[in-house]
Amino acid sequence: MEKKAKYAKAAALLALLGIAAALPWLLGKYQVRILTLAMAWTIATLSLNLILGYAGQASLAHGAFLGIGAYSFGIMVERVGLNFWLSLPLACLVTALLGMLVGLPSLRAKGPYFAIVTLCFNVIILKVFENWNWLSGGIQGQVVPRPAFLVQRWARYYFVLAFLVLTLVVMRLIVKSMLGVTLMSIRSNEDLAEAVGVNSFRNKLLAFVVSCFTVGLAGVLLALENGQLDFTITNYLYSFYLLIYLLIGGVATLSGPVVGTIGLYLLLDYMKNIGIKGVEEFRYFLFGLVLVLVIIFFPMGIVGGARRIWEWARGRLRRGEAQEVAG
Amino acid sequence: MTALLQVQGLTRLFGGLVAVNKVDFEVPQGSILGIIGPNGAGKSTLFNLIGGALPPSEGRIVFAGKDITGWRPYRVAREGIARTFQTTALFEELPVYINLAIGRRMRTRSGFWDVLLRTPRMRREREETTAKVLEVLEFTGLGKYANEPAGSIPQEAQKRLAIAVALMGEPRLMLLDEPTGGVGMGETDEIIDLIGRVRDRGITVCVIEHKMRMMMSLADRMVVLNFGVKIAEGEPRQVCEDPAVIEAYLGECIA
Amino acid sequence: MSFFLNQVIIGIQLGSQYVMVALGLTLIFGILDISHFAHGHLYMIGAYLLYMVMVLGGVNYWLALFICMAALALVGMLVERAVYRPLRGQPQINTFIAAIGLILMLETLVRGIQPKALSVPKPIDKTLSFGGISMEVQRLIVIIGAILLITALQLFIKRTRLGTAIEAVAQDREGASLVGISVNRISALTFAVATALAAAAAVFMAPLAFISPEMGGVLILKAFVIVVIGGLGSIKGAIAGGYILGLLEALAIAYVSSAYKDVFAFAVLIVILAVRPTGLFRGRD
Amino acid sequence: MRLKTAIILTVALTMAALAFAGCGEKESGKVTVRIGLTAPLSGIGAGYGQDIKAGLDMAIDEVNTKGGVTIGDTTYVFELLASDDEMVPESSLSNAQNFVLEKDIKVIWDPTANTIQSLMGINQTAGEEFLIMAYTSVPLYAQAPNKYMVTLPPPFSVYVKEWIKMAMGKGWKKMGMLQTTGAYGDLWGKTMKEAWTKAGGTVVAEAPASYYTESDFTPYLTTVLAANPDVIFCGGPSDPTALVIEQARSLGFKGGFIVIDQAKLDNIADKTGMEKLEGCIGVLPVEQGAENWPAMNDFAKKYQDEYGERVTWETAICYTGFHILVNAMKEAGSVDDVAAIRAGFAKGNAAVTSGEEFPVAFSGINNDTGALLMPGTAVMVENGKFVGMDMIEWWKQ
Repeated sequence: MEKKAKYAKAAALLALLGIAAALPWLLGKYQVRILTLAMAWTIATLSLNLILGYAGQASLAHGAFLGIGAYSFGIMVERVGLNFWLSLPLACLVTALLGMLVGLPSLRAKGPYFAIVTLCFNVIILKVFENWNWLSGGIQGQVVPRPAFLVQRWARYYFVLAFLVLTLVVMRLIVKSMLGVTLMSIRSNEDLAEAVGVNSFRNKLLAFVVSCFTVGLAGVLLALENGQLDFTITNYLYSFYLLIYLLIGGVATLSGPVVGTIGLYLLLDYMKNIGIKGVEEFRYFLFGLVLVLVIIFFPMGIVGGARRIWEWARGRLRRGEAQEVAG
Repeated sequence: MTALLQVQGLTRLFGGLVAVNKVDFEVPQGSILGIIGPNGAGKSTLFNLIGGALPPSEGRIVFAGKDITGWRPYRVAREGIARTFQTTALFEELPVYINLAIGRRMRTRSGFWDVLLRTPRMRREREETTAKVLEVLEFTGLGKYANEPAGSIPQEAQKRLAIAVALMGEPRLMLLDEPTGGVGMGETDEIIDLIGRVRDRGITVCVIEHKMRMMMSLADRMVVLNFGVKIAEGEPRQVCEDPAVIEAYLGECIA
Repeated sequence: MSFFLNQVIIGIQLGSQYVMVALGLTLIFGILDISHFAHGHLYMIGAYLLYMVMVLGGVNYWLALFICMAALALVGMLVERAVYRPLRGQPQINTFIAAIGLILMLETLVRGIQPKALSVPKPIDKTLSFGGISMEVQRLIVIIGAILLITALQLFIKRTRLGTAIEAVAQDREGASLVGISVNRISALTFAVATALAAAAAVFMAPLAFISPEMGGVLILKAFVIVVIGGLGSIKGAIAGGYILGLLEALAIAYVSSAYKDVFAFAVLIVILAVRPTGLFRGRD
Repeated sequence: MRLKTAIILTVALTMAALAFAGCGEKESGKVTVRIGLTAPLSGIGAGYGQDIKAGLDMAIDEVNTKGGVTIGDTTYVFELLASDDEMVPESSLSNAQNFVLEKDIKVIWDPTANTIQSLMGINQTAGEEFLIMAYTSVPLYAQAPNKYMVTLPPPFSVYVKEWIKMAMGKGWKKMGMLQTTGAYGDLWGKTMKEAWTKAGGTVVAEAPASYYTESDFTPYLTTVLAANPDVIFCGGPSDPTALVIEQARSLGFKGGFIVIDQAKLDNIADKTGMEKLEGCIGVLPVEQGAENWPAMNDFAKKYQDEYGERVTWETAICYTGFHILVNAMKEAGSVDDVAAIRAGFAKGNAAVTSGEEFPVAFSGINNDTGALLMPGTAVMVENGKFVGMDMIEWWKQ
């Protein structure tokens, strides 16, 4: 039974991947672009999931790190003239390094205190990018040249899809390992974790740095898809959006960030372009309403809620079978 | 017998309040020490000081000949001191077996890169951890709960689980803060039995309790605290007859 | 010297506004553990209420103050009942998401009804000058109003039965329910008090600036930071934090750089939190 | 069996109805051409975006009620698709992509300086070309190396010289700067500072403020006023600019203001009253334009009737600009050949409008840069009146 379920899951995942691979040939160019962006955002949500979902530390600086990753890539490729394949990992490393510098003092604060320290950091980064025109490129922003093999829209789609799959695999490796369990122990009860020998600060810092590396990657991919950058990429509102995607999708799961990000991103885009005046004008009202309702009725997000419904249905089914046998 | 743990002149102030006042005692290797005292006597604070959760204001803590005063909790734990908390602390939403695995984490060395590259070291440690989990589940009789979230098993089993988690790191000294607190009278036997068997494994134990009767049979020696001051120390029987203790406990233990 | 003094007074006035908003936030956080990020948007609603009552309704400013406080208190209780009460017992971060949902709804709604910025006249349109310092009377109203409200809040908490009940819950939630205080009532009451404070802040501030749907967003960010810097749930902390931020901003504009004043102010706040990781006045964990 | 038939019939009918509904493309033989607008339609810049949209709506309405435009042997009518970008370049990029890839749009209006750049990055992509109708006064766009872009209002550098002449004429030498922050404000600040010091003036204090997030400018003003300036350079959106002027007067400032072109003096006067604007230098209020261009009167009245507000330059310029676009399409003989339309602006008198017929008189286009030639006029408030200078025909200088 267990093995069968495992095979079924693997088959379902493969089918999903197949569909994802086929999509560029079924959809219009615009949809391909939106999906590419949504997948890049998903990588960002996955990065937040590591530090918030598993390690339990609510970072509100991921908007800033997203922008830092994107800008460092853009600057390396366009202004410094570095090679694409060198700039990609370097940009992520720069983000991770900055994450370490921010994490070192801030991870000593806990809960809401950590959230606010990171939020303050994000505000600072936004203001610096807004006012320092040399850095942000001012009114003209920062151009991000694409390598020849990413000129086609579908090529960028597959490029981002590949990184999304890679991120999911790495996250799964981490989460299912002793490392992931250690992070969860810190989320669950930091005092106890320390008492059983877990160096909580070191583990939190590791999770934060890995998370920053990943969100930097998301920034690079967003920059590549858009081809240009401006200071708004460092907005703290993006930190809030990532939080929304994560909690609505389902925190501390791997499918939650995917479902939440792609679902909400497409929902917002759909409401904007549906062409019905009221819907377009009041799309943020509807979006807000969705947030409130989902969080009230599905505290564990869409994936958590779906799981609960599935378990409930299975429980009923089994009970039904048992009754039949008994009868 | 040499002393595994020596506490010398340990003091902790909270604002102007003295929670623990110049307490000295020793715990000999392989023994069970009972620490008793009325509510607010400073017992839990004492454990927090030894375990590193609080830095002491004054005094020294020497463990196996090493001065561990002011160490962070995880270093104290790695040195071989395990502890449980008064209000049962577990990783509640995680299954019992994962709780145990976390208790083992400090004895494993695989890190981020081992996880990404799936090194042989990680596989070996994973197997070792699994074996240890099975062994401790057996030892504490928690096998039937292995897959359930720790927060949802019965109170008494949670108490045993807390001890089991502490056991996973193969400590030399175990600090148990009210291991039977909040458990019905009829259910304490199993826990007391478990503590005895823990000692039989060669682990030195310090127990905080205020159920004095239970301590009489379990402890080799007892320390009595009142208002942060040590008022008596010695064999259980002898301590119980101490007039200062009788006064502090309002004659509770004579019965 | 008089320039410095001038900046300090303006800083205190900026701080007064922050304190009034942060106080409500810290009450709600301390007592109910809710990250009520929509508080700033209720403040914005308060300003629009003032416009309706005073400009459209033709009511006297001072009377409008009380009408707005009462009306917004009702709105606050409604928000508590409809959004936060169903979330009780859920992780704090969930209340944060709900608050963001609420923010989006309120802002879009107001903008849909009235997209343009509005302004209300000053009740006393005069400027006082003394010793090289000149300031509008309305700014004095903000400073004095804040002091009066802080005092009133202290009296309410220390001297009335309901107030003591609120403090009891803030200190020990389970204990309070044992003594027989209804958590639902306390919850509604806290929101009423906090939101009335926000309404007062809005009424005091509105004549100095203009009213727009975005006015709450900037403010709440600062108010939240203040609450955390002060120590979550700490009234003293919110007061100190509010005035500190106001002064920091006013002085940063004058002596550091006006474009980078937020960078400076927020950097100082980070340093404060790095030194005291649980706020100036130790709040709840 | 009967049920099945009924179902099939219903489905068929519904689909037919839907198909017809979707066929709005060709009503009575006319082909609809869609024009895109990406602008802030919600949020802080909403008022601005709505003004732009109003101008386009009015022009399109006018063209369509006249029966459309005949080019070759086809008659075209127009439809405006407006999408909100909240002034975020990433959103405007997405809007443009949606217009071009989904809606087959060839002409997109964009009225914010920081979002235009993102459109310039994609509008020359082979097979996905589109024409940018850029409503921006940032001078670098008026010289932008983009094949498919047309800019509408005069570049702001036009005003600088005149304004300085006016201010220096008053004997003002010391300037305090309190313009909006961000890239646009910085550009303005830099241009102004350079020209001012070059003309012999000094900048005594600089305290730029974010006009989009600040609601109280007093701490900035006290900082600037501490240096005793003769004139304050300020401006951003109109509402906060009005507040800056009002608060400066409350603090006892008696000198003048130089207000950047984004802020509208008439809107500011509505808030503060003319008295406080004494000595204020800026761009000619739109209705004063009627002195030179009589059609402005009718247009302003029509706008007032329809929208219940005073008309703005944005509305008038975009209204006229749309007619120029239609002329260019006529000259090009195409509504979808982007290169031809762009070339059409320079053909015949496509980009020349008369003040008798249109609220704004354009004198053509600079075919190299794509800048439409509209004169700018600087004014100053003196004795409670807008005292205008001559129109500046900057392309002749």
